[in-house]
Amino acid sequence: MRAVYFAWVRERIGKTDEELAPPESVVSVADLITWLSARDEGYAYAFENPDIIRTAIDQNHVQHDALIAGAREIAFFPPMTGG
Amino acid sequence: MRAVYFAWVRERIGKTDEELAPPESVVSVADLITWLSARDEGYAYAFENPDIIRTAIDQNHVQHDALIAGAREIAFFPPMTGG
Amino acid sequence: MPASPKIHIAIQQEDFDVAAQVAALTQGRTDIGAVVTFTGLCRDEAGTLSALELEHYPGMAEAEIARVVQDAQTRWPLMGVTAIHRYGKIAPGEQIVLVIATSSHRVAAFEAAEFLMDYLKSRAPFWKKDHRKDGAQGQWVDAREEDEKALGRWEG
Amino acid sequence: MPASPKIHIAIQQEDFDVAAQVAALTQGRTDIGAVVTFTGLCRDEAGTLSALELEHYPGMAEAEIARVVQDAQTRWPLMGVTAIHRYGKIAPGEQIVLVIATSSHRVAAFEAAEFLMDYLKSRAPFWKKDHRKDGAQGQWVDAREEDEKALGRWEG
Repeated sequence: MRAVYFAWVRERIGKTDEELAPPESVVSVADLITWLSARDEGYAYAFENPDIIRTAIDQNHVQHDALIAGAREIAFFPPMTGG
Repeated sequence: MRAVYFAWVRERIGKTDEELAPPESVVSVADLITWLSARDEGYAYAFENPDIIRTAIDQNHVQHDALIAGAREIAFFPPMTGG
Repeated sequence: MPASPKIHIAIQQEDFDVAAQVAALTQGRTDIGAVVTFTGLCRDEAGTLSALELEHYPGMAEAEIARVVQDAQTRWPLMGVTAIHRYGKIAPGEQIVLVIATSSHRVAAFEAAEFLMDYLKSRAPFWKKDHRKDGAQGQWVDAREEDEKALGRWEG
Repeated sequence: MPASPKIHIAIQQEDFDVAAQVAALTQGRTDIGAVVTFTGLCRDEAGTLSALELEHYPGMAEAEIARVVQDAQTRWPLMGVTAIHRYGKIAPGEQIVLVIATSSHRVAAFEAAEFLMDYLKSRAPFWKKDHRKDGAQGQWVDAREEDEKALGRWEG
């Protein structure tokens, strides 16, 4: 599964994207955030306030309780500020 | 006092404007409409449904109970259809 | 202190250039965040209309639009307002009316433009007559009840 | 039967020409009564901002805007919709975003344009970073609670 990061999530993690291979116990977006947060300080900082992190699976907005099974691309980003 | 007419009010009366010298008993816009309606068939037709006639005194919208004393220009027209 | 808003009001027979009017409000400025334009066009009513004829009350039309623009300025923080209304004969596809509102934020610009259009429709002294392709006598367009109702949202 | 609406969606680095975009929707047609445009410009924040930097999620940005445009078409009888959003570095006074909605009547065109802008603000994957004239590090713009609330009027 490919993870992509945008805006300050990208800056805090220090990369634009990466391949992820989470263990089977990671089933939801929320699980994935918890799992990533434990990796290092950058991830922990990016996800320090998980409630405000927005996520998309295969370019569709999803909530944190969405299941990640079958996802090809999962995106993490701050609240959008377009327009 | 100058009277000016627009749209189908103008067409029914058959003129764009005229000088009016109503008697002293004509004090309000409503009185003026009643007085004009008695003039001939064209006026009667123009004012047959007085409720829908809009009026302006010196280029400000007024209601039919407005007093005409001091008016230099009084306008009669149908509901507006601008824009 | 904010500069006073740039206001342009015109009642004219000739066509107008929307882009030039927008540029007149925005050029050389870096404080505007939102530009809303409304352009009203002459519809051919499924091919039945040959032209619209717009009559107006000279003097009062300008004065009434100026009053409504003034009112809009007290309701929203506007940086500029343009209101142009044509009169005379207008063919299908041609432009009839233009309203532009500029502000720092989008809600003010949108609401002011809608407010101005609602008032232009029902309070500015203009009257439309339909000319039909079948040659029948021109008909004065009836005022639409929805247009009168639309004013309700800005009152009270 | 009405022709299907003309839709143009673009995510691009280069500037856009509002007049050309309006012409693309209206030229040669005589059934459009109302054209509403919204143009979002880069403000200099009282002279403190040197540029905005706009990051986006390629692919999803286009897809998300297409979904919102589709939704607008089911809500209002639209004849055309244009939505253009720029990315990259944008200087004060420059254009950022354009929405155009055309319809036979003004209410549909106004509401659709507002709806599209409300969704672009809070649902399209774009992020703004301020670059300051004083050389301080760029700051990501915080989402405004009003923008999130603005969506409420279109729901339920």
